[in-house]
Amino acid sequence: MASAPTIDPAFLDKDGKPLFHLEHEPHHPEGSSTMLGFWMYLMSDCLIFACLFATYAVLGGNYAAGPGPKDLFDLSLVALNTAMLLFSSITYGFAMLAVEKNRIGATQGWLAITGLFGLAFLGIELYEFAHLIHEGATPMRSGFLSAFFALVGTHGLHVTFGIIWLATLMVQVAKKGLIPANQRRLMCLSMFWHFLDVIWIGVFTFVYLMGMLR
Amino acid sequence: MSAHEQSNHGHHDDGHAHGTFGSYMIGFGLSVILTAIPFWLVMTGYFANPQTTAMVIMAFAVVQIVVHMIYFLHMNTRSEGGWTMMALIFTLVLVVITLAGSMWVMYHLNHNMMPQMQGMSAHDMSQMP
Amino acid sequence: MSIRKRPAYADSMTVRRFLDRSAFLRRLSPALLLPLGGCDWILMNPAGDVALQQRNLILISTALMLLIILPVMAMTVWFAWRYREKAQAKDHDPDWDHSTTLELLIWSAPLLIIIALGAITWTSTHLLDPYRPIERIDHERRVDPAAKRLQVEVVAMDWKWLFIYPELGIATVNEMAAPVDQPIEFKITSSSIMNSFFVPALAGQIYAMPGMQTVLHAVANKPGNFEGFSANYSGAGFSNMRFRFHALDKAGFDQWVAKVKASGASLDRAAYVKLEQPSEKVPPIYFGSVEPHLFHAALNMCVQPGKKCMDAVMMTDARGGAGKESARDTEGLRHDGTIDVGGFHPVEPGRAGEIAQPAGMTPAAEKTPAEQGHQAPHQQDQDGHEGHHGM
Amino acid sequence: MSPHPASENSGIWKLIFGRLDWSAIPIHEPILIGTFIAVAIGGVAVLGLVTKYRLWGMLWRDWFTTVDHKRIGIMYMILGLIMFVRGFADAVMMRLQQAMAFNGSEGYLNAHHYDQIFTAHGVIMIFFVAMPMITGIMNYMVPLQIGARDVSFPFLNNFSFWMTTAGAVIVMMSLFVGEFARTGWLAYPPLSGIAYSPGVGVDYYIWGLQIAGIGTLLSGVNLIATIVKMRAPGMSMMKLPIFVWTSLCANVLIVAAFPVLTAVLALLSLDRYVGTAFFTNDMGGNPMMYVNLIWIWGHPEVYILILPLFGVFSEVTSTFSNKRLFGYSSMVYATVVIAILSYLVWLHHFFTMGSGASVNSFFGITTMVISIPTGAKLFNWLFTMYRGRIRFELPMMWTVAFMLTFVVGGMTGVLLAVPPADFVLHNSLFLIAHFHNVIIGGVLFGLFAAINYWWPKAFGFKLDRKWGVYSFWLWVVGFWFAFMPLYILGLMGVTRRMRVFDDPSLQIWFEIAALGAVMIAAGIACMFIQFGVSIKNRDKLRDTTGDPWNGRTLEWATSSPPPDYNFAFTPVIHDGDAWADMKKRGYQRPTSGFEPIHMPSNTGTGVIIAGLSIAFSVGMIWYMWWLAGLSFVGILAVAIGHTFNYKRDFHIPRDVVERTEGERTRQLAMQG
Repeated sequence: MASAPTIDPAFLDKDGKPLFHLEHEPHHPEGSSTMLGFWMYLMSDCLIFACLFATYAVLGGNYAAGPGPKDLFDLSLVALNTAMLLFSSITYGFAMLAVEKNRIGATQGWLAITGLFGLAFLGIELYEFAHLIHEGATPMRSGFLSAFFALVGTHGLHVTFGIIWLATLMVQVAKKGLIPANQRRLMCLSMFWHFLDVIWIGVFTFVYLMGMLR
Repeated sequence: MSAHEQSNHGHHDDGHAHGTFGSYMIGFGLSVILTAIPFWLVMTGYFANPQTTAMVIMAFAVVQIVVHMIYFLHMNTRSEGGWTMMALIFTLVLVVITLAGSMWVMYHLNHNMMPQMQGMSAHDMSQMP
Repeated sequence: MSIRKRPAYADSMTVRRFLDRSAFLRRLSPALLLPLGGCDWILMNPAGDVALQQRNLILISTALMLLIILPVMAMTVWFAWRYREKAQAKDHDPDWDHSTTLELLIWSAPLLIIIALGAITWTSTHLLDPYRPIERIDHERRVDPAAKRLQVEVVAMDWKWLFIYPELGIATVNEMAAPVDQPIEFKITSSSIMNSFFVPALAGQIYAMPGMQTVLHAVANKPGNFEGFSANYSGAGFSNMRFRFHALDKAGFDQWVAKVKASGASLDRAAYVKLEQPSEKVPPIYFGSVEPHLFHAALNMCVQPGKKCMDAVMMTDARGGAGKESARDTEGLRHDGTIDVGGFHPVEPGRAGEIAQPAGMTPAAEKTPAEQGHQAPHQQDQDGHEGHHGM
Repeated sequence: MSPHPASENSGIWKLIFGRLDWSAIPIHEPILIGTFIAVAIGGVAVLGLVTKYRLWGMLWRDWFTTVDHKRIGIMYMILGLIMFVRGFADAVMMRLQQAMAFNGSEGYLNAHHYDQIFTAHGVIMIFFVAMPMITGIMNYMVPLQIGARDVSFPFLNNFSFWMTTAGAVIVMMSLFVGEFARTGWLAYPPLSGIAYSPGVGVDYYIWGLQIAGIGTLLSGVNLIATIVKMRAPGMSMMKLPIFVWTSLCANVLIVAAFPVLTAVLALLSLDRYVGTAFFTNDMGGNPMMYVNLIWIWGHPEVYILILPLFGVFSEVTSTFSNKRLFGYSSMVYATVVIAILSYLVWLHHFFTMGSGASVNSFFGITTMVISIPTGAKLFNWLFTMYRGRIRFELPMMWTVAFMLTFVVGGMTGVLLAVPPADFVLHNSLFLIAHFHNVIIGGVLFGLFAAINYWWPKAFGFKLDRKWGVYSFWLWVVGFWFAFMPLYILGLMGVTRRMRVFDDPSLQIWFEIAALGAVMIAAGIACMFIQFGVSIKNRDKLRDTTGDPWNGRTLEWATSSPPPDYNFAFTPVIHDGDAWADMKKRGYQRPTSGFEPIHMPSNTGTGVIIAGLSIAFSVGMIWYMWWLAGLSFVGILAVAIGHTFNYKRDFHIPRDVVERTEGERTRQLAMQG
C-alpha cells in the first residue's frame, strides 16, 4: 500500500507514462445526466406518495362516525378510470416508438391521443370527487376522507401537470421537430407518465379494492 | 467504470433501453390481465374470505408494478451504469421502511392509547411484535 | 423487524441486580453531588424507585461508554502532541493507511460496548415500561400482589393539571399527593394540546394527549414535596404549568384526603368545562367530590353535553362506519375550535383564538355549561394569548 | 396582533389584503422597531453603495444570474452567515431571558415573543444556516474535487439557491410583518393546527420551509447526478475523495428525506387551509401521525447535516497530518452504513409518547448501532494523525476541537437512546445540551474548519491566523461554558422551552450559560474581524500556488480562485489522493494546446421564479388569494417559458483560455 497504485492501461500515453489530463475536450453531450437526474426526482416523488399511502394506511379506518369506503366507492367507475390510464400508457409507448423512427406526425398524433386519455381520466376522477362532495363526503368529513382525497388528489394533480407538460412538448415538437433536446424531454415525460401509472396501481389496489374489503 | 462511460458518451442517452412495439404490447396485455383479475375478484366477491382476496390482489399489484417497470419504464440493471436500478432498490427499501415502520409504530401507539382499545392490558400488548 | 419479546422476566433479574449494584451506586451518588454544594440534582437523587432505577441506568450506561470515550479523548490529545510537526516524530510514514488488525479493533471495540448496552437496553426497557405494573417497592421489598394500587387520573389542561382520585371521589388542581411505598397507577390524558406528565423525583415522563390515554406506574419511597410539570411545550402558559407532588406517610395522606374532602366544591361536568378554559399560574384547587366517570368523558372528549364520545365513535368506525347518510351528520363530533379564515375554510366560524368548542355546536337547551365556560377564556384571550404582553 | 383582524376589515380591504392590517406591523415593540431601523439603515446603506459604485449590472450578470457552481457556493455561504447572525441573536435573547426570569421576575420577554424566538432559532439554525452553508461547500468543492467543469444541471443549481433564499426571506419577513410560529421548531399539532394557532405564524413557517425545501431537494438531485456522471476519467467510486463520498451520501439522504417533509407540511397546511382532519384531535385525525412522519424526515436530516462535515474532517486531518487517510474503505462503508441506518431510528425522538417496550427497544438499539460506524470513523481520524506530521493550522485546530467535543455529544446521544434513561431526559435541557454538543461540536466546527481550509481556494488568499485563533478559543471555551450548565440543569430536571423559573438555585447555571453565550458572541465577532482583516491584508496573505496547504485532492491542482472552467484540460486520475499522486509523479502543468471550452450560460429565470414564490407565499400566508393565484400562474408561465429557450450554453474561446492559463504560468514562474 505504500507503493503507488497501479494504473489502468487506458490512461497511459504512448510511452507508457501515466496521463494526467485528456488532450482533447471530451464530448460531453448536452443533458447526459438528465435521465438519471429525472429518475432521482421520480424516486423522491415516490417517497411523497409513500407518505400519503402511509397516512391513508393509518387514518383510513377513522370514519368519525361517517361513511366508509363501501358506502362511497363505485368500482366500475374506478375500473373505467384505470382503463383510461392504461390506454394512455400504451399510446404514450407508441408515441415513443414514433419518436425513434423520427416520425413527427405520428408522434404528435399519439401524444394527442395520450393527452385525451389523460383528460378523460381526470374528468372521471373529478366527477367522482364532485359526486362524493355533493353527498357530504368532503375531505373535511373524516380522517379517512382527508387521507383519501389527499392521496388520490395528489395523483390527479400529477396527471394534470403531466398533461400541461405534454401540451407544452407538443408545441415544442411542432416548432423544433424531434431534435435531441426534445427527444430527451419526451423521454422524461414518458418516465413521468409511466411512473404515474405505477402509482395508480397502488392506488386502485390499496385504496379502492382493499377499501371494498374492509 | 468511468472509462467505459467515456467511450459511451457519443450515444445520446448512454445505455438507456428502448421498447419495441412487441414489448409494449406484451406489457399492455399483461397489465390488462393483471388489472382485470383483481377487479373481478373484488367485484364478484370470488373468495369468501376478504383476507385471501386482499393477499391475492396485493400479489397482483406487485406483479403488475414489476411488469410496468420492465415493459414501460424499461428498467434493467444496465441503464445508466446500474445507477437507476440502485436508486430504485434504495427507494423501495425506504418506501417499505416508511410504510411498514409508520404502520408498526402507529399501530402500537394507537393500541396503547386509543380509548376503545383499553380492553387489553399492558401485558398482552408486550406480546405483540 | 421480527424482534420478538423474549420472556423479559428471564433475564430481568440479572439486569435488575445489575441496576442494583446499589451499594456501589448509593455510595457514588453523594460523591457526585459533593462539588455542587447543596444543589439538587433531582435526577441523580430521586425519591421514587422507578426514577432510581432510571438513574442507575444512566450511570451504568455512562460508565460503559466512558470505557471507550476516555481512551479516545486521551489518544486524541496524545497523538496531537506526539505527532505535531515540531516534534519531528521518527516513525512518520506518509503512506501508512491500513492495518487489518487495527481496523478489526476499531470496529469491534464499539461493537462490544453496544452489544452490552443493547442487552441492558432491551431488558431495562421492558422492565421499566411505564405501562407495566411495578413489581417492587424498592430494591429490597416486592409489591404485595394483594395490595391495591392508588388510582390517579390526570388531565393536562391549558395550562394546569387536574388530578382525579376515582376511588376516593376527590379531585385537585395543580397539587397531588400519594402515600409513600404504595404503587400508583396514573392514567393520563389531555384536554387540548400535547403535554408531557413529569415528576422527576418519582418516575420518567409520559405524554399526555387529547383523546388518548397513557399509563404510568410509579412508587414514591421518601416523603417530601416535589415538583411536577409538563415537559412538552404546549403554548403560552407552558412555563407555569407546574404542580406540587406530595409524598406523605399513611397518616399524612389520610389527612390530606380529608382536607380535600372538606372542600365543598364539586367537580361536575359544568365545572370541568369551565376549568378546562385556558388559564395560567392557577393556585391549587380542591374538589371534595367528583362526578363519576368524568375522566372517561374527558378522555373521550365528550364532557360537554351533546358531544359524541370518542370510544362510541370508534366502535361505529370499527363496524365500517355509519353509512352513506351519516356523511352530513357531524353533530357533536367537533372538539377543536375552528375559525373563519376568510373564505377557504368551510367549517362553521367560531371565535378566533378560541380554545374551546364553538358555541354553535352546543344544543341550545344545554347551553348553560358552555356559556359558563366561555367566561373564562374571554379573559384568557386577553391574558394568555395576546393581551398584557407589553415589553 | 389582533386575534381576528378579518372581522375588522371591510370588504374591499379584505379582498385585497386578506387578513393583513395595520395591527400586523409591530409599531409598539421597541426591540423589533430597533431591529427594523438597524436593518433598514444597513439595507439602505448597502443599496446606496451598490448604486453609487454602479454595481447593479455586475451583481445581476455575474452573481444573481450565474450558473457557476463556485459563485453559487459563495452565495450560499453568504446567506448562511447572514442568517447565522439572526439565529444567534435569537439564542442570546433566550439565554438572557432565562438568566433573568427568576424570583417572580418575568424577564424581559413575554410568552408571545419568547415562544417565537425559540421556534425561529431552531428553524433558522437548521434550515437557513446549517443547510445553506453545507450546500454551499458541497457546491463549491464537489465539482472541483471530481475534476468537473460544473454541476450536472447548472440552471437548476441557480434555481435551488434562489428558492432557499426565498424561504429565508419569508421567514425573515415574519419578524416585521405579523408573527412567526409559536410552536417549537417542528410545529407539532394540535398546537400548530388552526384551532390552537390561528395566526399567521405557522403559515410563515410552512411556506418558508416548503419553498426552501424545493431548493434543497433539487440541489440534492443535482449533486448526486454530478457525482455519478461527471467524475474525471479514472476516478472510480473507490477513488472518490472522501468528502465527495460523504456529500454523495448526504445528498442521497436529502433526496430521500425531504419529500417526507414536503408531504407532511402539505398535509398540515391542508388541515389549516381547508379544514381536513389529518392531525386534528377530532374528526378522525391523529396528531401522532405528524410526529411520526416528521421524524422520518427529521432524523436523516441530522445526518444530512453531519455527514459532509465528517468528510471535511477527513480531508483536513489527512492534509495537515501529511498522510494518507487511514482506512479509506472502512470510512466509506461507515458513511454508507450511517446513511442507511439513519432511516431506522426515527422513533427515538418520541420514546415517551407511549409506544410499547418492544418498539422502543428496537429503535433504541438501532440508534446505538449507528454509534459503531461513527466510532470507527473517529478511530480512523485518530490513526490518520498517528505517525503523521501534524501542522496545527486553523482547520486542524477545529478538527481536534471537534474530536474532543463530539465524543461527549456522541456519548450523551447514546445515553438518550436508552429508552428508560430517555424517559427522564427527554425534552430536558440535557437533550438541548446534547444536540448542541453534536451540532456545534460537529457541524459548526466542521464548517469553520472548512471555511479556513478552503477560503484560500475560493479567494486566493489565506485567512488571518491571529484573529482565527482568538475566534477558535472563544468559541471552544464559550461552548463548554454555554452548554455544560445545560447538561447539569437537565439532570436537575429542568425542561426545555421554559420562560420563567421558580427555583432560585437554578439561576447561577443559567448565568454561567449566558456567560458562555457572550463568549461565543465574541468568537463570532472575531470571526468576522478575521474576514475583514484578511480581506484588508489580502496581498500579504496571497497564495499564488493554488496549493497553500500541500493538499491532496484535485481542487488544489488548479489556480486559486479557479477559472470559470475549473480545469483547462479534463484531468485524468490514478489515485484517491489525486493531486498528491500527481505531485509525487512529477506532474507537469500543460502550457499549450488549449481548446475552446463548452460552458452553460447564465439565466435570470431562477431569481424570477423565486421572487414569484415569495409573492405566492405572501398571498397564501395573508389570504390574499388573488396574489397567490396570480403568482402561481406566473410561476407556471415563467417555468414553461424557460423550456422554450434551447440556447443555454456557449464556448469560452481558445484565446481566453490561453490568456488565463498564460497568466497563471507567469504567476507560478514568478514565485519560482
